[in-house]
Amino acid sequence: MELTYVPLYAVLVSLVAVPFILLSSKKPNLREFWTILAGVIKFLLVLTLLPSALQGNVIELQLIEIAPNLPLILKADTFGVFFALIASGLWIFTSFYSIGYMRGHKEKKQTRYFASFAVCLSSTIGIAFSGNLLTFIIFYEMLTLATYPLVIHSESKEAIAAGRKYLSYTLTAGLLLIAAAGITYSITGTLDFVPGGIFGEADLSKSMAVVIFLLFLGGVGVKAGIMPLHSWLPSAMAAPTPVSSLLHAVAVVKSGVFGVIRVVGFIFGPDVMAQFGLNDILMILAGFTIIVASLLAFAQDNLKRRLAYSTVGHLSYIVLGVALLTETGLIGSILHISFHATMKITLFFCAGAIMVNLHKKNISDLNGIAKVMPWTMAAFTIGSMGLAGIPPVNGFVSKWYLATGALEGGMLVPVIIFVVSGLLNVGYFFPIIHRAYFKKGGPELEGHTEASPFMVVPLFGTAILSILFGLNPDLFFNFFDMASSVASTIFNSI
Amino acid sequence: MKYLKLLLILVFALLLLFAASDLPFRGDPDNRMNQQTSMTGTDVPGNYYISEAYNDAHTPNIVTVVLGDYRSIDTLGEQIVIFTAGMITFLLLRKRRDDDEE
Amino acid sequence: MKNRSPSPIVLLGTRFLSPYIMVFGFYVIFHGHYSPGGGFQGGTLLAVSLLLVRIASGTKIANLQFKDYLATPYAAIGVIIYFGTGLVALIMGGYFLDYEQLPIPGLEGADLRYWGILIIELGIGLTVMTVLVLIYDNMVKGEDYA
Amino acid sequence: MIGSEIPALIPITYILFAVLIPLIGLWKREIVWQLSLLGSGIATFFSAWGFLHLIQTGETIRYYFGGWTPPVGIEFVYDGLAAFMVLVINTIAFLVLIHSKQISKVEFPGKKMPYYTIAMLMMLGFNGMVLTGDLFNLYVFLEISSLSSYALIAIGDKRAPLASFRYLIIGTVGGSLYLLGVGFLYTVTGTLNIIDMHAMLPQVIGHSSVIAALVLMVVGVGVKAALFPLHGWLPDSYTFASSSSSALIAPIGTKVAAYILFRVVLFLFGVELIDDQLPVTTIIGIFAGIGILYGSVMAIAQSEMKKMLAYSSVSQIGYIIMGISLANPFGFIGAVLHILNHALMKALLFLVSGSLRLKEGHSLITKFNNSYRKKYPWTMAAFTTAAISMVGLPPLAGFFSKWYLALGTIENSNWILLAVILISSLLNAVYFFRILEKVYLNDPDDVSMEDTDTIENNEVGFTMMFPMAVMAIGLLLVGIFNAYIVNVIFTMFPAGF
Amino acid sequence: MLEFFMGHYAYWFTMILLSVGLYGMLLKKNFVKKTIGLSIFQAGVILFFVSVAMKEGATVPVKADGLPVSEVSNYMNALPHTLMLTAIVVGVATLGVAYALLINIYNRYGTLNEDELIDKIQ
Repeated sequence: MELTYVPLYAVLVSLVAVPFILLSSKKPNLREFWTILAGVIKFLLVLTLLPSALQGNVIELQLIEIAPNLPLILKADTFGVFFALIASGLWIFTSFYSIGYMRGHKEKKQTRYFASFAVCLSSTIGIAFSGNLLTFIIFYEMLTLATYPLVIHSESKEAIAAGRKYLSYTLTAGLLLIAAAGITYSITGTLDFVPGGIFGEADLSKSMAVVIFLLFLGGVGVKAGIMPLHSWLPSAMAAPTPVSSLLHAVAVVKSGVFGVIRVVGFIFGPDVMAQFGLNDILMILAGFTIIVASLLAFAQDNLKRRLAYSTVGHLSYIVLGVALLTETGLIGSILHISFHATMKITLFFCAGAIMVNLHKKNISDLNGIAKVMPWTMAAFTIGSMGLAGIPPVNGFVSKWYLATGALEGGMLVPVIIFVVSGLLNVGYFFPIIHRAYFKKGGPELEGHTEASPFMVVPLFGTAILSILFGLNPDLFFNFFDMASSVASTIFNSI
Repeated sequence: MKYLKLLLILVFALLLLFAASDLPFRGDPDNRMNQQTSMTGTDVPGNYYISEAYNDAHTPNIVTVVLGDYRSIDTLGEQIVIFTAGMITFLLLRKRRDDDEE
Repeated sequence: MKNRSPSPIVLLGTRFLSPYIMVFGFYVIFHGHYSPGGGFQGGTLLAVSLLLVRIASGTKIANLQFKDYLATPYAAIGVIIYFGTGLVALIMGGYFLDYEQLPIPGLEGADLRYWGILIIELGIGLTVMTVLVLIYDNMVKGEDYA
Repeated sequence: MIGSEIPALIPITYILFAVLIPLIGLWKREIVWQLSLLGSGIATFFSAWGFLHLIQTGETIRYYFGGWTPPVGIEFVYDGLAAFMVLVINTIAFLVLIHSKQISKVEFPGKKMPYYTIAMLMMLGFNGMVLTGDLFNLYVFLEISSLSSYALIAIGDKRAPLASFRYLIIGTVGGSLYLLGVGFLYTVTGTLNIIDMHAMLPQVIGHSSVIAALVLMVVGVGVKAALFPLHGWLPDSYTFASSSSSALIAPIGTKVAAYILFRVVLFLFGVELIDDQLPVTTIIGIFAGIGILYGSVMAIAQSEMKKMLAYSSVSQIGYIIMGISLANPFGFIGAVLHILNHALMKALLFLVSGSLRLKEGHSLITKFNNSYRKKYPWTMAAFTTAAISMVGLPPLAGFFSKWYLALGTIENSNWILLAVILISSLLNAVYFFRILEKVYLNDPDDVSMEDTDTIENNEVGFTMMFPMAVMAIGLLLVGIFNAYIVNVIFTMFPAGF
Repeated sequence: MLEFFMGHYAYWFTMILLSVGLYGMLLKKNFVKKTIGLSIFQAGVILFFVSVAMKEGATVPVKADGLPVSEVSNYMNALPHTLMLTAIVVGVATLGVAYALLINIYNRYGTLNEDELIDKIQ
């Protein structure tokens, strides 16, 4: 089949679903059917791109020229397909899960929820397939706007406050990104994503380079949750759990780190980064973030907030891996994008299931729930093991590559950071498991059983996936091959 | 505030006096606007009017010719300004008749 | 005001003066080609001759001389006279307001312009006169509008 | 060949209908709206035709009135920029006039005939200002448009005549200053034709009177354009005027004045000529920057929607004038593009506020609530589109003008103005999302608004919905296809770019 | 020096007239007086143009016998006079609009004094 237009279709399919979702707002089953259908189609479309992506060839589709010599380009290179695959794949799980969650929670305005959900996915896929910075910005802003209704979904005071915070952070980020893009354009005359960077021959003063890089970092770093730009993420936990799980484990934050890798690898390129010592800035920030976030996670009693802080920490793993500027490190961080997604989404699902089923938000009253919800807690255990980097769960693989990458680069500090933060992960996850399994549950647990299959099946499925990927990273989707090919294109392009 | 305004007026006056002191001498017959051809060789309107008006319209009053013919669109605009003023007083001051339709 | 009884001298004097001023106004319009003058000045004089009566003897009597509701259409007609002249020239294939294209039989270039100027001066005069009267009438109305 | 007559036909149309409306309106008062619609429709048609004709042939039309070649006679210069401008203002006026049908019944009953006559006359003045190639003729049309806009503003709330009178005083001073500047230039060069004078100015640029003339003209036109320190008349006028008047004047009037600034600074004098005498562009840029921030901050402080829009106009005008002050191709593109975008956005926003005033009787932001979402879904959708475009999020139109302006500032490496653009975008976001939150979200404080299912749809009528829909869609289309527009703008550059 | 003065004093007087008009508009509290200042201002501009048009040893621009038009120094420059005819008319129209507005304001507030108006509005 002709692949040229597949990226476009992949972007549009969930947008097309939106009017159907809106029209069938009175009939929930039909509405959810549209959602699932769009998700499956989108996933299959992305899947068709996989073989060509594995051979490393790039499908480029130039839409209208939106500004002179700044066309709107959709480019499905290996990295983009990789990201799109994760996002669309996990969307299916999330859709099933959110059906269970929303109905179990009797949320209002579910139509708006599902509609903006679909728009979010479209813009995420658009981010994945965007071929130049302008297209990236456009979808980035679309994502911001489409996420806002989800964050403020409950329309409680704190939700609206969180929404304001979210908007103020992300809109500022978008403006910084636009400014950075403008300066880059006026220096290089192009905004395309080229492996190895576009600043190659442009003469660039150190100060200017630092300024541009900081602007870019402000732009993508907010969504990537790099400290000190992270504080919207925990407060955005006011959103419904599926939102937190998909958006804050997959779509939004991963778009942020995706952007970081795009900027580092495809705009600046490793040489320019090293030449001006920009990676040091990145490394310091990331390392700081990892440690501080892990420590802050201890302080949280609300389960979702603890997960949020752990997300912040793990995102910085990825950023740190990029900042190493070694091929293995990059492989590690790209792998971590996908693996962290599976693990963290599992954990969020579990948190949501617990909340819907037992109406418990805080860790302190999770005593003995493992007896009530064994499957959930099993999945939770798997996920937290993975995040702590314990084999055979996939978290181990990515961390291994990150550490070896650091050693390749002859840097010890990152290794130490990885190890320490791994211990901290163990530190803040195992108390939960301990409470769940070994503490005596209170009387209120009587009469409760496992959560609805709509929720349990997805969360257990993701848990299984995490283990399978841990055993064989190349399973199904050849994540490992893709990651390594991306890394090699970036590093061997010059 | 009052003194600020007075200062503003003073600055305005001084600026204009300074600017005016650089204007060509008043009544000097060979000002640029009275020369035969301009710096770029095009006609100078003032002179063209004086020398050609009678041949063009057989009208001794040069001002009338300039008003009515050479710069007739100006005069049309002028008439429309007057017309506008009339309609404006109509709009602002007519006692409002509420015999509007439907 | 109290004591609205008008003085006959003012009434008769204004009614006596008004036609002469009007004649002078027409003279100024028509003689504008040969001496300072033209539509604006003449129109103002015509308006003066009307306003004199209006001020002296009130709107009721003045309406016998010039109906106030005629002011607006006359003003519009004055504009139409001017720019209709230009439009005719445009339709006859020249530029807008190019009097040499006017379809007046028996006249050549310069004379056509002579007559064209006269026509538009008349239009101007009509507009200026009626608009000044219109402004006066409306202001009088506006006074007792509150 | 009618294509070459277009520059004359557009003003002629407006004059014709400006005299037809009073004549017919006296005995058939109910069709004046249709007549004015017909007039501006024909003018829009002509301007669109002329624009296409100009794009195809590509040569500037110079129309000599009375057949006298300049500098003896007066000419209309119909180049790319003028054609673009005329098309924009006539289209906007046409749409706004459609919208004004409902409002005219409520806000000025029994005054339709003079109102629409004066609207025609104002459009005549604006078109003449854009088209004319003669400095004094420009003054005449300036006065026509100014007088008409004073009158249109005076129709409205109780305080409208007062605001209008203030505007009249300052506006007439501005006009007279412009005329004085023209006088200086005339004494020094002996001509009034813009093209002619542009050729002569290099030889006389040394005179202090020429520089004074430039200052006087910039100040005089700046009053009309509400350039920052001279903006005092604008907020009150736009706030207290009738909704249709402000919707008619706000998008068009200030834009045309800004366009005159283009003509004076970039076309008549030319940047390379004046900047070694007096850093005019730098000064304008500083004032524009201050104005942008000032307008945005004041807009946040307002609780009345129309006043907020008025202050945001002050800041948006700052963008256009900033584009002039940058004086490089990117800035020029950004400014011209922003004239189009802001005309669309601001017209749309004022129409929305007018519709709300008509339906709700007020446009107080503090009284907005989430019942509007159910009552006026489409109006609110249009408002959202305009708001997002004002904030400057892609792919809506507002983003691209800011994008080019930003490129312009970067090209001059003028980081302060770049920062100003970014900050003001944020401020726009603040004052627009404030309204959007009120409209789309339940207010957590009062539960009375909790369930909006009982409120039935109370959408505005077709004559009001149609223009708003057209403008909202236009914003999207301009954003997506703006490359074509920019390619057209490339042909409008003044000499020296 | 004297020649310079003779060549420029007319301009200076018009400039002073402009300043007087500006003074009236800025500092007078009564709107009618502001309007008077406005017309003084416009009169200044008009006088400037007319004084520019003056030419030594020339007569008014109406063709007279014995003064050939081919010799342009015989006649004054006609253009400024024409322009000022327009400017005068514009001034008249502006005055008309201004007084119409003033009548409106007076009908609504009963005063034309700026301070009193501000009091009435608050």
